[in-house]
Amino acid sequence: MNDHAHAEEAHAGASVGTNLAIWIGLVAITGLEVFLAYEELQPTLMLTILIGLSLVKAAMIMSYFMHLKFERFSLVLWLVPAMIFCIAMMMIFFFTEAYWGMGLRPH
Amino acid sequence: MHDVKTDAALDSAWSGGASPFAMGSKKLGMWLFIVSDTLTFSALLITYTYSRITNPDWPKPFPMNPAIIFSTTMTVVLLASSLTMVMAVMAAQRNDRKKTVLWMIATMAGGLTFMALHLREWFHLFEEGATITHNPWGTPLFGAVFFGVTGMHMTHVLIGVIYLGIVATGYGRGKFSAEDVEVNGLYWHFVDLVWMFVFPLVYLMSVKY
Amino acid sequence: MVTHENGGGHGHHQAPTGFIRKYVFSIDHKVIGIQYLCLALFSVFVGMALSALMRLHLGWPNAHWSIFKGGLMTPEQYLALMTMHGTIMVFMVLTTAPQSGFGNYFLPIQIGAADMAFPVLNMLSFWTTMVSLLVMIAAFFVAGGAPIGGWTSYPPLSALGEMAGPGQGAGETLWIIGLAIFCGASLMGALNFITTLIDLRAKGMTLGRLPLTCWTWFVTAILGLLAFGVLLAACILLLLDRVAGTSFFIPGGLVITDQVITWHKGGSPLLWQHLFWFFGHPEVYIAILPGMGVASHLLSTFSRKPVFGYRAMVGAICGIGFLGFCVWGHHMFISGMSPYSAFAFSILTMTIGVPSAIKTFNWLGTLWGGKITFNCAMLFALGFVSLFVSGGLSGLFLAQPALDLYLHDGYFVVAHFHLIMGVAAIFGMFAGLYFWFPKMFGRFLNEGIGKLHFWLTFIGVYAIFMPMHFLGLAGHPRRYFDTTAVEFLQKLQPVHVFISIAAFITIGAQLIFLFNFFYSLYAGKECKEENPWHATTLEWSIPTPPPFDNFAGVEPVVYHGPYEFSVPGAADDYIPQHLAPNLVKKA
Amino acid sequence: MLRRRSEVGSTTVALSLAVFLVLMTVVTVYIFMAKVWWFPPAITEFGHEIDDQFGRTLLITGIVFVLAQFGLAYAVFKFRDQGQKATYFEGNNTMEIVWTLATVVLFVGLGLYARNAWAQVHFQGAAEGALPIEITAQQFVWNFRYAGPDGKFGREKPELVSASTGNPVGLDSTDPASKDDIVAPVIAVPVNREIELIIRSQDVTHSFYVRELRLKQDAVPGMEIHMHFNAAVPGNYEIACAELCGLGHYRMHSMLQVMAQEDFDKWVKDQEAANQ
Repeated sequence: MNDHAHAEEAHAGASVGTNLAIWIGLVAITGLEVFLAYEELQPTLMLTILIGLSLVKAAMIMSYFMHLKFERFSLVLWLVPAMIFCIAMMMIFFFTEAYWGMGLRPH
Repeated sequence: MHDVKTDAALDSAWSGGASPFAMGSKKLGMWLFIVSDTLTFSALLITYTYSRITNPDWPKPFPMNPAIIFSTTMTVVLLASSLTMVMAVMAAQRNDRKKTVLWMIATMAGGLTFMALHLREWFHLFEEGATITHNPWGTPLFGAVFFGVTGMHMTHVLIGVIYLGIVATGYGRGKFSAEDVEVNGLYWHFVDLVWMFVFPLVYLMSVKY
Repeated sequence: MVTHENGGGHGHHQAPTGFIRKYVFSIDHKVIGIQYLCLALFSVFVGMALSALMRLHLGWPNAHWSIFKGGLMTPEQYLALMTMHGTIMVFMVLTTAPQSGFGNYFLPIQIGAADMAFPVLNMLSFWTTMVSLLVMIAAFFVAGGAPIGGWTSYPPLSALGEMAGPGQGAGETLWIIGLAIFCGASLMGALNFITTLIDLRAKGMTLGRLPLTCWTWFVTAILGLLAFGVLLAACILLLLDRVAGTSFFIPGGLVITDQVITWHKGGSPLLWQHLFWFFGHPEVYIAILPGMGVASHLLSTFSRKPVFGYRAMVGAICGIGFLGFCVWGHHMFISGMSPYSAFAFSILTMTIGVPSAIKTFNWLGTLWGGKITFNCAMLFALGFVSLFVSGGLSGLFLAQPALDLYLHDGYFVVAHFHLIMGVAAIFGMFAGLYFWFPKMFGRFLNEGIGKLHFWLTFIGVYAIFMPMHFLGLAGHPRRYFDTTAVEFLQKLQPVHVFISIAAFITIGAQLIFLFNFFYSLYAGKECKEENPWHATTLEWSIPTPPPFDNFAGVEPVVYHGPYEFSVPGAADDYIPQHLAPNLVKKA
Repeated sequence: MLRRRSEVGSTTVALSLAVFLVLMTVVTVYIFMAKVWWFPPAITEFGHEIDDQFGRTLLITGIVFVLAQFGLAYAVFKFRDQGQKATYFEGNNTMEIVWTLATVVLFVGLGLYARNAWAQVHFQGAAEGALPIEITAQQFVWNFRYAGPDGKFGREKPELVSASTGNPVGLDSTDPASKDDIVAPVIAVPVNREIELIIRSQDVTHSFYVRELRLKQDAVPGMEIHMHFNAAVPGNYEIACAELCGLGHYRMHSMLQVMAQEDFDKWVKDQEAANQ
């Protein structure tokens, strides 16, 4: 009975065409990633580019496929930062620690 | 908190008696699950990166053929299954039960193809002598990370396929609502999204030139 | 109006009739809350029995007991008791009772909902917790006994299996599996709590009108959602190290009793510590935040005054939650981590003292100018404040890495965390229990026995844990089976004797409580009123005990803030949240 | 209220609670001041600095402790239910800001102030010409290795480790640099000489802890962690293990012997003789 209430409000999503375009974009970025992998870039640079592209892909999936673009904006404001903050804290300190630990390896 | 503020406050989405994100509880719950599962996967991928930084002899065993061709195909298949899932959700919103079920079956097929390809890839690695504890190329942690992370992801795919099967059956029989299909879709896209990080980190960063 | 087909809506589900659906596999949040409380009550007595054995041994390590041949216990048995005491208390008591127990029972009622958002998930989460408890307790009965690695289970000790010591075989594996299951259960609970609070608040229940208890349950659930996911990953990795032979946490070249371990290499023991404490520090706040909520709630109710600085309190709760994710490194100052990270963690940790201080000042501000009644619930809430101050201040020593060099892994730390996250959190639970017991069971806990319980416990815990600070200052390391091998420890033995005696008295007081609990359940003074304490929040607007669907299908409307006590111009000294403004009696 | 509490009952409880809080505070403060159980005297300059910082922290926390507990005691007694009406106020923003800022300054300031001591042990390495000593922890013993006259630590191999035949750290006798290495179960150091410790572990995590040095450092397998100190007072000091390492954790004990240079030289000679 409440399907309708939700359906009216929340389902002004993207059209089939837009979704298809997003999909083609995702495949294209994947292709770009594979291409880059064979460019023998310096590892850190390559990691940065790959992660950057993956984040773009993730944003595309979340916004269109997972509909986040069409939900109330406050959801994005509320959920995503908490998660990203935690991941960022882990990355900052874990990677610092990994490099620090390298310096303490037995000779 | 006095009554002066009451009326203005009651108009806001957060004043109670409404769901402030204008989505059903199931959908919100699935989003929350996704947040927490993201952290689980992040911890695994950060462990991978940590291990890789601390082990300079990390192997790069994936040649273009078959590993990268395989895994790129897997990626495209998984992405395609996401697209069919979007179609299923859209069909469900039009209340087109038959089409919804068909699109969901297509999604399941995508998931199963992904798993089949992935297992083929695993067995290929087993043949080359790589297991969770050993591999012929370098630090044994490579196998642990590779099979650990992809195994965890594959478990999610498997659960997703089962989940799709249950919802498709239930929705076809009129037991589940369009919202259930949409929530199922969120989970499926999340599995896809995780792979968008696993693929470059695990495969593309270990390409054999 | 949004309705919710999946449970939390009003008047949707029928009360079950069969015994099993009503009391065992119930989806009623109130029954599940009580189930959680029972699980915690059982666990707390198990944990306390373990600590009694440890104290008996530590007080008189060389005594020969005629009933125990060859001494009371062996070192490995001592460490097993210690490990299981910590694990059971932290996970099965401090995480379940305040949050899943009281939160389950009262969060939906306090926000005006008929149930949690996902009743079935709620049931599942309880039974998963139950399975996890059983798996952990099973560790006592396998070959080698319970694990001896401490509740932090640092690898390689925890990752190497039997060769690292008795209990590190099957016992440790069960421990990790139990913990992983617990992660799953807590995640289910957390997402249920968050969804419930966001979606199911009654009309007018704005965020600014949420009782502080609900705020703390909410923030705790967010902490759980973010932290347990990481612990789950860590548990999976440790389990792989143990059963699949991987080496995430085990470096190469280890030698144990002259045997070279060739099958592990490349891992880092510190990685586990980071992952564990990334969860472990938020866990500390998961244990204490609900207690803070209950204390704020009761201090306001029983001093008949609004909470001093409601907004600052909410800000402090959120601030503690946020900072809780930035400070895990302070558990690792001496672990070999980067000293620069350590310094950053140190400053962040000092910062977390600020919201804690805000809360303390605001509690005093709430009492100031009030009209305080001293029933047992209020006494425990006041005890909470005192213990929170005493336990919190020693954190300022431990947060400084330079001082931590001396104090780390010693009895000073034991004193610190027992006072703040052990005893203070338990005082929060007792306060909540004395307060809500009549609503839950329709009878009052006996006040006379309750006062005896309070005084013995309050004096007892100070007598146990204050002296531990001095053991720590004298340099006593923790997790020591006995003090015979280290000379400077031997002259500290009288302190151990004192602590043990105090511990036995305090444990005795808990038996008094247990008696009171069951006595009052069946023969306590009956409570027929809806609102015996003249409190304001919604749980006091419904019959005692609450009916199956809480509000009998009528969605309540909220008109007032949660702590409208002694409002000038009103006839009564309290205005319930649901009372329409035109019904408030004028003086 | 449910039961109209008599004024007397309320007063008794309020008074008891207030008295207990005051007594508990006074006794606690007294024991801290009387130093009945306290640190042993420090034997390094760093140790004295730690003691000073401890004193500063104790002063600040002590004041907050006394004020908070006395405040609580005063409030419960003064505002007990005597039939009065509670005063209605919801808070005071000025006060909130004042005590927030005050605690920020106090707590963060204290943390920053402690930086100096931390920097001494961890940001700065050992001074030039420090005597290196390698510590290898194993379940449940400490081994201390000196490089010997050549100043070089010889090679070690895990497969050579054999505690029973007297090679607890696995010295490789084929390496000439390891010939003159001394391995001892206790650590002797000359007084007033900078010592550099290289802390390692063979099996699980242990922790090297000497009270008088005010130092504690985990020995983590797979890592070599450096520490340094300069002891100024000769004497024998106990070493205890501070990180749970298994069932023998409590008896993992050794001694730090700080001695005059000539005694140290003699000690080294004796050890060399014993090693032959």
